[in-house]
This record gives sequence, C-alpha cells and structure tokens, in this order.
Amino acid sequence: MSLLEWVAALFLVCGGFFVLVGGVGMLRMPDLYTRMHAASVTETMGTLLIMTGLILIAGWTLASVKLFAILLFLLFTGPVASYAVANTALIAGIKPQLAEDGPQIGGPEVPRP
Amino acid sequence: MSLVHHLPILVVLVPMFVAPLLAAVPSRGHLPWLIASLTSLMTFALAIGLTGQVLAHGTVTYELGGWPVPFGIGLAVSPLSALMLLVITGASLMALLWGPASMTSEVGHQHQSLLYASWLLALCGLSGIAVTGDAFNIFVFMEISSLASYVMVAAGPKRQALTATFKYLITGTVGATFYLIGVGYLYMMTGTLNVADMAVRLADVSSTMPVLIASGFILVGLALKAALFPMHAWMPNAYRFAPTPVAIFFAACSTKVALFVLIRFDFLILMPHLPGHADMLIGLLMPLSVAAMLVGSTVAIFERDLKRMLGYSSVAQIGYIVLAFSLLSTAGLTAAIVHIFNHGLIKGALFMAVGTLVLRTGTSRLDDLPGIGKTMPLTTLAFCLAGVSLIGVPLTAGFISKWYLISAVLEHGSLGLVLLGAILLSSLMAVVYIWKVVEVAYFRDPPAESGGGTPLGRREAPLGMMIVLWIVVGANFWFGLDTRLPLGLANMEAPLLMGGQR
Amino acid sequence: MSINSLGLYNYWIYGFVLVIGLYAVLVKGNYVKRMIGLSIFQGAAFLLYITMDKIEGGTGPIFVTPPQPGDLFANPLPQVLILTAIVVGIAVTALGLAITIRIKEEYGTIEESEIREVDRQA
Amino acid sequence: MITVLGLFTLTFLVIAALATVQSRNLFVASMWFCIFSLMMAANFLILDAADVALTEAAVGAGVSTVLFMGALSLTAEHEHVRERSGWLPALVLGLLFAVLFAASFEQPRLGDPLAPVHQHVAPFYLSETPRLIDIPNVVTAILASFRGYDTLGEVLVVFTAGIGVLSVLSFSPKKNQQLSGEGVAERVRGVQHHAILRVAGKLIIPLLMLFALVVQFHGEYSPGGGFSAGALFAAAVMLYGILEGADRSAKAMPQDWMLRLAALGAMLYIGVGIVCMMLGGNFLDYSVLSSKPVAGQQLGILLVEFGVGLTVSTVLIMIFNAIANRSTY
Repeated sequence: MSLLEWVAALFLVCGGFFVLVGGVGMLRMPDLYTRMHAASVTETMGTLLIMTGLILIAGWTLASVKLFAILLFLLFTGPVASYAVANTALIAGIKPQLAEDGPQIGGPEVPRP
Repeated sequence: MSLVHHLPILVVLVPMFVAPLLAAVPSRGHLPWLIASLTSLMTFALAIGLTGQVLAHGTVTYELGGWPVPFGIGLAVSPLSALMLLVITGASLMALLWGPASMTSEVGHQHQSLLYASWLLALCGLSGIAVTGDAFNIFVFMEISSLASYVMVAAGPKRQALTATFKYLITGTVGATFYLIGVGYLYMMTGTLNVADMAVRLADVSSTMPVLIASGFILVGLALKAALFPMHAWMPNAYRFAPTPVAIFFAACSTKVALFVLIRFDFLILMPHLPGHADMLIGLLMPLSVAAMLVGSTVAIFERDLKRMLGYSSVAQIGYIVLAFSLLSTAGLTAAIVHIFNHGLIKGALFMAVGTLVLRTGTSRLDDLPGIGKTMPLTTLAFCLAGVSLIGVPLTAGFISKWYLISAVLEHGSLGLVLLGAILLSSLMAVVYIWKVVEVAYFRDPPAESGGGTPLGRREAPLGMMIVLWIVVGANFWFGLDTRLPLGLANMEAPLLMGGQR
Repeated sequence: MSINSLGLYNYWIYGFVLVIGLYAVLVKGNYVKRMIGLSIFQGAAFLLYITMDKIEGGTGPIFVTPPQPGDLFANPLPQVLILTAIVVGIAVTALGLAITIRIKEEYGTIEESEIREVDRQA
Repeated sequence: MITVLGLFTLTFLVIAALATVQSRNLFVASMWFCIFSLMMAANFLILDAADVALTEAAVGAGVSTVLFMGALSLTAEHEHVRERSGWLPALVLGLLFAVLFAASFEQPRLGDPLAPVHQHVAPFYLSETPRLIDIPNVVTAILASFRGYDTLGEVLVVFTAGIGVLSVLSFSPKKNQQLSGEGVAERVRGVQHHAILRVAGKLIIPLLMLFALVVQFHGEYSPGGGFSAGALFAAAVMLYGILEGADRSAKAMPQDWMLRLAALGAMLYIGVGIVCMMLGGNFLDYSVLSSKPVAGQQLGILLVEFGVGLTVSTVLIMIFNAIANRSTY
C-alpha cells in the first residue's frame, strides 16, 4: 500500500470511530437534545473524515468531484435537519432534561426521535 | 405496410391515443361521452376486422418496435384473443351507448371527461392484455385496466363505493403482484418473457419447484383478479356500488380477461412441461369451480339487492367457465370459450335491464320494486328474457354454453355425472333467483301512487337506452341460433391450446 | 470473498419481506397501514427480480468504456421490468391513499371495524 | 466487504419491514417505510442495478413517504388495536414462507453466470445494443426501445393514477373547502416559522431540479432516465410545497396545466410511435425516424424519455398538490 492509501485508511478508520461514537451516544444519552448532540458527531466529523478518505482513494477523477459535492451537501443539510428536529421538538413542548431534574431514572419519558 | 398489417396494435392504440386528449381538453355536457363512444365504436370495428383476419389466416402476430421476439415485445392474436377483443370492445360499446343518461344521473356532469378517459384507458388495458404475447406486458396492461377500474368504481354515487374500491384495489394489486412474482419465477428459470418462447424453453428446465411456485403464484393472482371462489369477496360490492354503465362494462368482460390469461399460461406454458400440473388443475380448480357454482347461486338466491345478486351470479358463471377448462379436454375448452362470449352477452343484458330500473326508480333493492313489471313492462321483460338465457333455455345463447359444457362434462364418466348434477343444481338455483325477481315484478302490486307518481317517476326509460338493451337481448337469441362466430373461433383455438399437450 | 457467498440469502429475505407485507395487508384494519403493507409486499417482488440480474464478476449494464469480449455485465432486463414496476407501485399507492382520504371524509375513520359499524347503522 | 454490506442491508431490510408493520404510530411507520425503501435502494446498488436504485430512492423513499405523510395528516395518526384474528393468515403465510424457502434451493444462486436469465435474451441486449442503438446505458436502450411498449404502458399507468387522484378527490358530496378559510391557510402554509429550514431548503430546490435535468438528458450515458428524473423533479416541487405551503406550489404549478402536460407527455410518446408507423415502420420502430437507423433509435429514445419524464413529474406534482391542498375534514 502506498503512503496515500495509508493516509486514506487512517481517515476512514477515524471516521468510522466517530460514527461509532455517535451511535453509542444516540443510545446512551438521556434526552432528545443530548442525543442530537451525539448524532451531530456522526454528521460532521464522521462524514468529513470518511469522505476525505474516499476522495484520497479515488484520486483526481470525476468520482472525487462527486464525493466532494456529496460532502458539501451533507455538511449543508445535516445541521439544517438537526435544527429542524430540535426546533420542532421545542415547539412540540419537549423540554430539555436539566441537571436539577435529577438522573434519568424517573425522569420524563423521552419520545424516540 | 398497410393498415391491415397494423391492426393488432391499432385496437390498443386508438383508445390509448384518445384517452389523454379527452382528459386534458376540458369538455362539457355529453361531449366526453360522444368522444368515448366514437372511439369505442372504432375499436369495435377494428376488432371485427382483426377477427376477420384471424378467421382467415389463423394467429396474427405483430412485432413492436420492429424487434424480433423474444427480444422485443410481440403481439400474438390467437382466435381466443380475437374473441376476447370482440367481447371487450363490444361490452364497452354497448355499455357506453346505453349509459349516458345513467352516468349523468349517478355521477353528475362534473369531471365526466376524466371518467370517460379512465374508461378508454380501461378499454385500452383490457384489449392490450388480449392481444399481447408477452408475459410482463400482460402485467403492465393489467395495471392500466385495474387502475382505470378503481377510478371508475370509486366514482359511484354512494359512499360505500369508496370502501368497495379500496377492497378492490387491495385485492387487485395483491393479485397483480402475485402474477408479477409468478412471471419472475418463470423468467428466472427460462430467461425469457415471451409466452410462446417460455413454453419452448421450459422444456429444458429440470428443477420443478420454482416452476411449481410460479404456477401457484400465477394461479392465485389471476384467480383473485377473476373473482374465482373463494377469492370473490371484492366483486359483488364493486359491481353494486360502481356507476351502472361501469358495472355493465366490467361484468361483461373484465374478470374474463384474467381467466383468458390463466388459460393461456396453463395450457400453453405449464401443462406440457410441468409434471403434475394437470392433476393440480383438476384437483384444485375443479372443486373450487363447483363450489363457486353452488355457493354463488345460493347467495344469489338470498340476496335482496339486484346488482349484488347479479354479482354473485357472476361468481357462479365464472365457476362454469373454470369448470369447463379444468376438464382439460378440447370439448371443455370449447365450452369455456363459448361461455366467455355468451356470458358477456347475458350479464351485459341483465345489468343493463337492472340499470334501467335503477335509473327510473333510484333503487336496486328488490323489495322496493314490487309490480315493476306493470310500470316498466319492456325493461322487465328484457330482464326476464336475459334471465332465461342465463338459465340456459333452448334457443338462447345460454343454452349453447350449457349444451357444450354438459357434453364436455359427460366425456368424463362417473365423475362427469357428479359434475352434471352440480351444473343442473346450479341452473335450477338460477331459475329460483330469476323467478324471485319475476315474482316481485309481476305478482305484486305496485305501491299506491302517492301524489301523481312523481318522485319515483315510474315510466319506461329513454328510447335510446331501450334500443340498446333490446339489441343486446336480441343478440342473446341470435347467438342462441347462429353459433358460427363464437364456436368457429373456439374450434380454432381449442386444438391450439390442447396442442401443447401432445 | 465476493458477493456470491451470499448465495440464496437474497431469496430468503425476499420471501420474508413478502410474508411481512402480506401479513399487514391481510390482518391490519387501518387502511393507511394496509397501503404501507402493500408497498412492502411489492418491494419484495422488486427484490426478487433484481436478485436475478446480478452476475459474478460483472458490473452494471452501462458501457463506461466500449465493452470488450469477456466483460461481464449484470442482466439489464430485470432492471427495466422493475423500473416499470416501481412506478406502478407509486401509482397504486397514490390512488389508494386518495381513496383513503375520501373514506376518512365520508366515514370519519379509516379503521375497517369502525367503518363497518358506520355502515351498519346507516 | 460487499458481502458484509449486502448482509447488512438485507437484514436491515427485514428489520425495517417488521418495524413498519409493528409500530402503531402511523407517522413512525411511514418513516420506517422510508428507511425500508432506502435500504432497498442500497441493496439494488449492491446488485449492480444503479438505475433501479436511483428510482427506488426517489420514488420509494422520497415521493411515497411524502404521500403517506400527506395522507396521514388528513386521516389519522394512530392505528387502533386490530380486531381481526391474525393466527390463520399468519399460519398460511408461514407455510408460504416455508415453500419459498424450500424452493430457493432449486433456484440459481446469486450471481451464477450459468443461470438461465444470463443465457437467452440478456446477452443479445448486451452484445447488440452497441451495434443497433449505440448508447452506453443498456437499461435505457431496453426501456425505451426494445421494450418501449411496456414503458408506454407504464406512462399510461401513471397517467391513469393522476386522473384517478384528481377525479377521486373531486367527487365530493360536500363541496370541498379548497383552502379558503384563514385557519386552513395557516395549517398548510408550510414551515414558515422555520426560517433557516426555508432558506436552506430553497437553496436545494434549484440544485435538485438541475440534477433531475441531468438525470433526464444524461440517461443514455449514465444511470437515469425519464422515471427517475420525473420523480426527482417532482420531489423538488414537493419540497417547495412543504417549505412554502402547498397552496403556493399549486399556484406555481396549476393543476389543470399539470394535467395537460401529463397528457402531452403521453401523447408525445404515442405520437412518436405513430410517426414511426407513418414512415413505414412498426409501432415504436424508431429506426425509420432518420436515414440512419442508429440515429433514428437515438432520436426516438430521447423523445420518448422526455415524454416519460414529463408525464411522471407532472402527475406526481399533481397528486401531491391534490393531497396536500386538501383540508382536514
């Protein structure tokens, strides 16, 4: 494997790690807002690293351009979607779980996203 | 390239071309009806021309896009296809000619152009199934006709039309998808989609299980579409709540198109190459068809709504057709084909007569129609004569069907006697349910006129309606005497279908 | 390891999805749910066809470079059929949903049992 | 690697299907159905069917989810507890699955080059398309030319659905309140309080339309064609309708014009076929359209694909507008 491929692999592995962290966070976090926070890790670091890795592998081809376009698109839509979910949740009356509410047990039931 | 060469596609093309025009160009009053009728008339004329071709030269083929089959889609108009075309285009024409007053009174003027465009699309879809020789193409055109049918049934005047349509839609889609899956299995094992080519290539297929599954899926799918007992639940209500002209159209032809496809698949493709398929057909279809005959007729006896009664009667009549071809003999096939044609005439006439009553009285409940024979004598007489044909009294088209069916059944020895008993029993039941109507119509007094006889306005229907109704009733007797057309086509087709069987 | 080690797994999944979809169509009383079930059921048929098109060592049936003898391409025919079938599916879904909406307007419910109740009382 | 991916998508497909059927909240069910369709599309891609994947993603995951949502907002959010007994259907379906499972062992395994489907008709398409039609995308060649009649039928199915939805939603005993009251307008006026969403969404719309056009007119060279392009274009309009209110999208794309354009698309397709007949070929035999058969084929394919795209997009827009502009009863 050439150096470029090693670098690409590193990017991909790191990206995978962040996606994994995001997934674990989605499961472990107590309420909707914190879960979204966890998910945003996937959305930003995960996509950024994975796409970069893929672009490095693809090299100077049309595929790279397309990957770059996808990256831009994801970076653009991801935050907007998160915002929409959070805003809608707030309007729908879902309150963030605060520290003084105590631990998760016995807390208000959080609707799944 | 003369026009004659293009006949097979033109039958499909004419309604296909007019339908979008009709939908898109806003038109009022009776204009949409007029356009649809003219188109239907033209299609009927083309179908007659095509039948002439078939009678003269045997199966007519046409290659779409100029691509040779099996690489392109080929049309193949066999004698049976020609007969189906006649039934389809004839049913459409008679229902249209009969129907403008009824349609307007039931669905109003609004959006008639959309409705008649759907009508033409249904016509195009059904004819497309009849002429095509490609298994997947059948699916596509089946969906055209089904979607158009849903649209038309949903336009019925009562709200139950919506629930009936929903049931119809679910059943129809499940049926079509079953068919699609069945074709998928056949394609998986043969690598082709052309019906004739499939039959050839299936000879080399050694593993039977997927083919068996294919036959099962196709059988169930088409039985759902054909409303074969016990998969008939959608039909009576769909006919009951559809606008009457639509019910006439469909009652005369649509379920039979599914049977037509079933006959083609079973006899041309599966029978010769799938061991045990003949036993499966006999073992499965024969009991089902006998049950359909008896159950359909029994329910019809107790049904108090005329349209639903005719719907259940259709369940029984489909039983006759299926019984005839499940005999797996040339005589049986002939009987099935003849009955497909004759039943179109009979049910068309019966539904028309009932529709005429509905137009004038606003109800199809038998209990609301006492003494109708006195207030609407001609219509009621037409109903009775068509009913006589349904029962199978000599000199009528129905008799011809029964005659061939019984002679086909009697080829089968003691089993035949049992079947004969079932047929006779079912015919007796038909006598009962037709008589039930006669009794109410003639032997009960019409209700006392409450203030000048206006709300029900009981008088004979418009002249145009009467003329069409009596022409169709007359056709029932004509084809009871002159059987050359259906019988000629049936005699050409039956050996073709049995040919695959050695 | 190539995709072919999946073997017959595709067919099993197809069968399972088909059964799930049909179950929803047959058993559910809610009309929208039945439409969703119908879509799933149709999806199973799509999977059956597309499963057939795959060929070992082949690529999609698009000639990026002029094809050489010996190049393998997936079978394009099932793809064409399923393109067609997908659009049939959405057409049926749209019509079914439109009818469901009208049913809701007329009956005030889209549950089969409640509709039957309304009809019985009428 | 691809095996793992295949296993994953297939398994997730089943999970999504189960979850769809399971969930009592119908909005959740339709989201699960969206995921189901996406998984299906991914799976199609793995199986080398890029065209189908594109269409499934646009139609299954995009358009039908929007339609389900639109219908749900007009009907009910929750499914009531079912009243039917499910054990008999479950038994029958269990048997069906057992039969299908048993039959799978006699079917050609995935990717078997000796399978009958790879023997007979398919090699003809693959080997003859460069000579007869000369476009790189064989799927488009079959779709529009070899089996163009099927595709024509398909266009008519879509057209029928369009006029069906129009007619079903117009046959109303109580004249439907078409968006007149203020309260109604408030309900359907999109997501106006979400400024960011609207701005961001509107940036995407032109890109989406551009992509649809690329898919439409580049469909002979890369995955795509009329169906997927039409669905994508319709998705762009639906996005506009969701962001700005369906009354606006209906105003931008009036129903009667959509109906006419849909009819025009179908007529274009049929018309090309009829012109072929007049020039002495069979119906849909594009070879006669030009002095060189190959050029005629390419011209014909371009035209009919445009007809497909036109009809599919306008009908889907029409259906969306009809459903989204209906007020709750």
